[in-house]
Amino acid sequence: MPEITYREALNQALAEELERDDSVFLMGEEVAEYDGAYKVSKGLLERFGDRRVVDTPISELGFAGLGVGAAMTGLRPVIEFMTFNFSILALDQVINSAAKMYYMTGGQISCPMVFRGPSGAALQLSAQHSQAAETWYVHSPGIKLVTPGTPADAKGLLKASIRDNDPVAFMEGELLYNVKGEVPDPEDGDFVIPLGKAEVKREGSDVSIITHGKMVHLALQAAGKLEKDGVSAEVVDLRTLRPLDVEAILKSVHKTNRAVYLEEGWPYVGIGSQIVALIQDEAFDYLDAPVVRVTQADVPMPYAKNLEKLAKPDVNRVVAACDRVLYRD
Amino acid sequence: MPEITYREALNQALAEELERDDSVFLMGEEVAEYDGAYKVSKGLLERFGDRRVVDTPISELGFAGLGVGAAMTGLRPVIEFMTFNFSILALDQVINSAAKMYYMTGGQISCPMVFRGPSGAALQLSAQHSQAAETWYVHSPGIKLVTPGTPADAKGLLKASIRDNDPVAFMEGELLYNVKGEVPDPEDGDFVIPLGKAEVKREGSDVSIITHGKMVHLALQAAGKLEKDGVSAEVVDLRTLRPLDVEAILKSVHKTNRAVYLEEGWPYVGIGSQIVALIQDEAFDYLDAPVVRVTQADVPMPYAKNLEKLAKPDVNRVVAACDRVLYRD
Amino acid sequence: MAEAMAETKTKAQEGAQRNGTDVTAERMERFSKDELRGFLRDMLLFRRFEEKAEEAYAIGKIGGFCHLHIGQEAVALGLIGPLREDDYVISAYREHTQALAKGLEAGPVMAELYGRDGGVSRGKGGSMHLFDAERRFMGGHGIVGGQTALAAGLGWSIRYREGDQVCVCFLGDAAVNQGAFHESMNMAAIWKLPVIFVVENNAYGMGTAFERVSAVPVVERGEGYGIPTHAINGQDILETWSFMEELAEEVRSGAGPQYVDARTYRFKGHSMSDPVSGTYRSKEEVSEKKEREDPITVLRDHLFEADLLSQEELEEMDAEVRAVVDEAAEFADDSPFPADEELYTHVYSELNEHGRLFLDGRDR
Amino acid sequence: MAEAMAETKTKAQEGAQRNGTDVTAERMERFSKDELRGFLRDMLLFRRFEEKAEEAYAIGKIGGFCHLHIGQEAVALGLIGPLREDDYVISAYREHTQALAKGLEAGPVMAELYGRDGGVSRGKGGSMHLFDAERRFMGGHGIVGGQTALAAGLGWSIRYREGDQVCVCFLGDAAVNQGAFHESMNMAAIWKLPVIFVVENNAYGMGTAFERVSAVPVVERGEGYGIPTHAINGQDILETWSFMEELAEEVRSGAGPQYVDARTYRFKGHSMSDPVSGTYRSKEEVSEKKEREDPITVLRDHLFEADLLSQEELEEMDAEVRAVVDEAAEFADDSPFPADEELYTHVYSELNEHGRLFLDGRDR
Ligand SMILES: Cc1ncc(C[n+]2csc(CCOP(=O)(O)OP(=O)(O)O)c2C)c(N)n1
Ligand SMILES: Cc1ncc(C[n+]2csc(CCOP(=O)(O)OP(=O)(O)O)c2C)c(N)n1
Ligand SMILES: [Mg+2]
Ligand SMILES: [Mg+2]
Repeated sequence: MPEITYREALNQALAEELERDDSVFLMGEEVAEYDGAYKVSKGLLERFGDRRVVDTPISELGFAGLGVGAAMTGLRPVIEFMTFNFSILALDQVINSAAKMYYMTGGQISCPMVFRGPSGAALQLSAQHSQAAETWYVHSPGIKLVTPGTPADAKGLLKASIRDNDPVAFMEGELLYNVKGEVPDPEDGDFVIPLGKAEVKREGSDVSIITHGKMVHLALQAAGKLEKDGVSAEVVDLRTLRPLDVEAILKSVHKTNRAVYLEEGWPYVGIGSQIVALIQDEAFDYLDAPVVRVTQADVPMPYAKNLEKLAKPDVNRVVAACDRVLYRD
Repeated sequence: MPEITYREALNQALAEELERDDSVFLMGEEVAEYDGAYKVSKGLLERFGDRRVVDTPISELGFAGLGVGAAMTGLRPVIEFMTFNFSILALDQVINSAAKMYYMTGGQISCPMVFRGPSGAALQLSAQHSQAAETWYVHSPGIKLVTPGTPADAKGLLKASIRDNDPVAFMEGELLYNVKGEVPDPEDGDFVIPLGKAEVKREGSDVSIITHGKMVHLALQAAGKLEKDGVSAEVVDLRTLRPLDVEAILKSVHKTNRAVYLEEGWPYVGIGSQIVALIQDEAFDYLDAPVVRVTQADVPMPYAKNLEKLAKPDVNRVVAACDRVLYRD
Repeated sequence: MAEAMAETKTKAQEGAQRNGTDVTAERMERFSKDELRGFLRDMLLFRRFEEKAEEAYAIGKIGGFCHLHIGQEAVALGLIGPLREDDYVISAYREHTQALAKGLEAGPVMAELYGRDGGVSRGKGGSMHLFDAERRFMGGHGIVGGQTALAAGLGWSIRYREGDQVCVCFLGDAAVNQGAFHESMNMAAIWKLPVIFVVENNAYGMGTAFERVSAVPVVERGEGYGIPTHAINGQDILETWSFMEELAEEVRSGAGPQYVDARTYRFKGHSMSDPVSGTYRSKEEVSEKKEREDPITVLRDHLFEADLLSQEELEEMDAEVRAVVDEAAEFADDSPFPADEELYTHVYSELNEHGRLFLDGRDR
Repeated sequence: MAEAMAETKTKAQEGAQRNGTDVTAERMERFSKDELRGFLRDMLLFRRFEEKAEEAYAIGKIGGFCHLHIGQEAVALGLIGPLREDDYVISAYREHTQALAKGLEAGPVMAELYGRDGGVSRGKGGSMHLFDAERRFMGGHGIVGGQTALAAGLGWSIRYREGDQVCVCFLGDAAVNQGAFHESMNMAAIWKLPVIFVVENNAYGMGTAFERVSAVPVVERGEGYGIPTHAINGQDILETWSFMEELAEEVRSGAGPQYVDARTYRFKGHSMSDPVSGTYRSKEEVSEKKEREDPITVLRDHLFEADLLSQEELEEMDAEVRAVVDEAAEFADDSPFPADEELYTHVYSELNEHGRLFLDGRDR
């Protein structure tokens, strides 16, 4: 299989879906003439023209709402947020219009659309540009949430998201765009990964590191480190947070009896708190230790390099968390 | 002690703080000439004039931001959202400006201000007007969150919130405004309840119903019902969700060994998930059963009376949850 | 003409009010007797419908927020009536009569207010969320100003598919102070979207007079985008209907977005809990408006004067629409509440094969 | 004059460009030789500061986003220089030179870019979040348009306390498309807040030319609120400074909010990762602008022509500011990184007595 970057994988997915279905269009700041702030949409304007690939004003609330309106008529907008940090301005349209539409209309009008872009921190972007947006989205029924960590997942899941008949928030990572990985050759047919299926990114038997999005790579590093120490860690990548592959979580916990949840965002009502609650609910008797969470420090993201490093989850903290559930600390 | 309504209690708190400190002002839609959409600010315009009690355009993002700007200079704005549903439009200013300001400025500029208004569902207001906003706010460090359930708490905590030097989100309930309760007579001195202290609203020994905001009343009803059945339920009202009175939670769980979290909002990464995670972390060995959560059904709020009733937590569901942790079901 | 529209026309001033009778006569000639009587009949229907809703609210058959449109009927009928069935209409929460004007039947609309399964939105939306996808009535939205962005999307979709439909988007005067309005106007302008933004300018947003929250009149708030602006008298169906007949055609032929200040007045309180007059407007103001600017009596008097209607015919007409409304109420009453299972339907239109969508134990 | 301001003055057109030399001469007379040389010196300082930042970025001393202001110096200096120390200035993320213009010292500003404890925001804010409460430089904000609402609040506070300060709020041309701008303009208008909204119109928002995202020019986007609008040539310090001298006084005396289209140009890429020219603007365009509209050479040439400066003096001046900048970089370099404990400081300014504020186990 060819090795391509996460960025290229997204680009392939967009190109293939734009090609396949005329009702799909891509809209957002700098997506067309500039090829995307992070070059994800490179070449798409040239190939599909400005009807399908559209630059917007810096009006997140407006163009998110425009996307919802277009979706109400059966079009399939892909709305790019330059980053999900800015989507906070558009949350009303995402939650109150897109997520609730199908329900409020009694099933008459669905919103088949994708909101996508990078979420979470990159490097030294400071407090207003480093926020993991997952919790804002996943809390509300009516929307689905996809958080791919690898190029293959990015491609297969973006294609599935665009084809899904409900609004999907699709969160990428600025620090993922250059990550390389194997992705099936487009020549070998349509590569789509269904929503709702976690993937065990590494098998293990002593402890489950459950995670999503870009943290998958950190989890794998930690698992590597633990292995040297004789600990076999399993890495479960949820891939989609709604639908949530509860079976996969339980299966792994049944096997290892110990779990760590690793996420990029803040702890207070973070994704991890929900996963802890879920494991507690459905695998209480299988747990040999309380689930431990590794998250961003409960502070706004600082700019200073050293403080930022301290604020973010790192390998040592993941290893320490595993040690803790293994009572090795 | 005089019995007054929750509405009157808030009104007293506002009046006393406006009286006490010239830097306090109240701003929001309909707060002045109309006496407040829910009459919470009744008489305040007349008493304090239009410098201190100010009607705004329907510009939530704008006037929330204006409040932050004013707070940056040391004023103490009380910004009323007609309901917290509409605050979704203002979240950027609440989170990115107010909550992060003190940190981004390296401690130079704090934002001593309150965002207040009703949160959660009333009756048949349908999907866009019935959302519990707690999770959006509490997730972000830098902001405090207060959710009083009774008139006394409303008064004492609002006064503390206005005096606090950080931004405080203060969530009331439309269905609480007419609730009556004892509140110390203003003649008897300044009545302030410090943030961060939960209150046991009813003592019990078999199971802890932990909750916040308007759900306190439901919890008390459920406790009453359980009593008839020979079950002694303790009702712990958190009152403030940040700071969070962890001690009070643990104390109750240590005593009862069984807990239910009751909240108005949605389940997925709801407040309850965090409380479950916390209890798991810090009282794992004290638990005789997994904590059970009672929440809104995981759907947008329906309009139809019967469906809305089904969607909301009710006494029977709270009792059933208690039965479950008591293995009585 | 598209060009000329770039200037604001304060038709209400230059037209009917200065040399009233001439203009009215001229305008009446555009319509047949049947059409004119049809206008009256429809506005009467809207009025009686709302009165019935008010009654039903009083006895608890309707709950939640309920915003009546009484007094503003000529805006709904005149600006929707001339549209084609495949044109889009979208609005805020004060939209009952707009829904009726777009062809939704009174029965299912009333059933929606009652929260019944036979409602246009299956009882899940209620008064603020009336929808009819087939008739292209796109809601019913509760966040002030939010629908303006959706309207831009409907306009976008028309352009995308190279259609010649238009989208008429209603908003309240107070909604122009929302960021969404601003962003939507600008997007409509740069992409020349076929959207007609109609401000139903009833002079108040709840208890706040517009002039307290804007330094300039509604019509001027449309300036600064490169969009033609218009001001019309929204209380005269002859004006509103003729205006939209022309404007919709222009927009169909590519004139781009338009901004309309439709001056009107709300005869009832903001919602059911708000008194008709009191803190923010006087009894006198309301009764004067009712006396002089009731769109129904205005048209009735035109018809009486032109001998196109007798008192008796009017009474017949009223009896007929009252019967329609009674039937609608009966339909609503007879319609069952949604079944309990409906709580979990219509959350997602696609239930994915894998994973859990509901996190409350529903699909455990 | 407040009255007259209600019309848009395209000073750039009616002024300097038509009968350039006269106007320039007239304008120069307003200033002493020292003042004029001071302008040049300050703009040179800004330029050298930004060049140093660029260098420091290249070697990894500065990280994250870093938006240089090179080319726009006359806007910062001219529109901030005439202000009083107790006036407020607030801006977006392209604010280094604005901070310097408001009197912040080069060392602590550079240290902030370096993320050091000696930075103006203690290293926690970085390039996009420079603050100095004492000097009333109120940031440094990263969400496009967000600062306009904060500016309304600063203006509100001035009025509330019956002060005669003004608040100058800088925003980019692309920021006028944000809802926050719209809502803030309206609030400023209805409450007559002493806020001067200055659009630093450098013709692009990242890679998007303004005319692609607005149907009308920047100056017209200020219409429709009842706020006086102005357009000025932002490349000529004589114009920007004189303009603000007058305008600030008017606002102090109650003229209310103002809207300024300051026409300028960005000589560097949007941020460090964006090439100076390429997809959205040509090399030629940039070099022509640099040649003709560099605010520093424009002023230098005025001074040369008027014999107020020699080449030698200019070189001395440049050496002096370079020394200041080098010193600033040294200061930054010498400043320590924030101590680890600082991670948890400044989250809350009040640590309540009860309960837990941090939920990551910090205060367990
Ligand atoms: C964003 C938002 N803020 C506040 C409200 C509460 N609210 C509902 S209607 C209304 C007044 C709107 O007035 P206007 O736009 O003039 O429409 P009208 O009711 O007069 O038809 C307000 C403040 C809301 N629904 N949405
Ligand atoms: C709400 C929001 N959307 C998008 C961005 C990303 N972004 C940062 S700067 C910028 C361009 C702004 O251009 P302009 O306002 O003209 O200011 P300039 O950079 O030209 O000074 C964009 C899109 C952001 N910071 N905030
Ligand atoms: Mg109105
Ligand atoms: Mg710009």
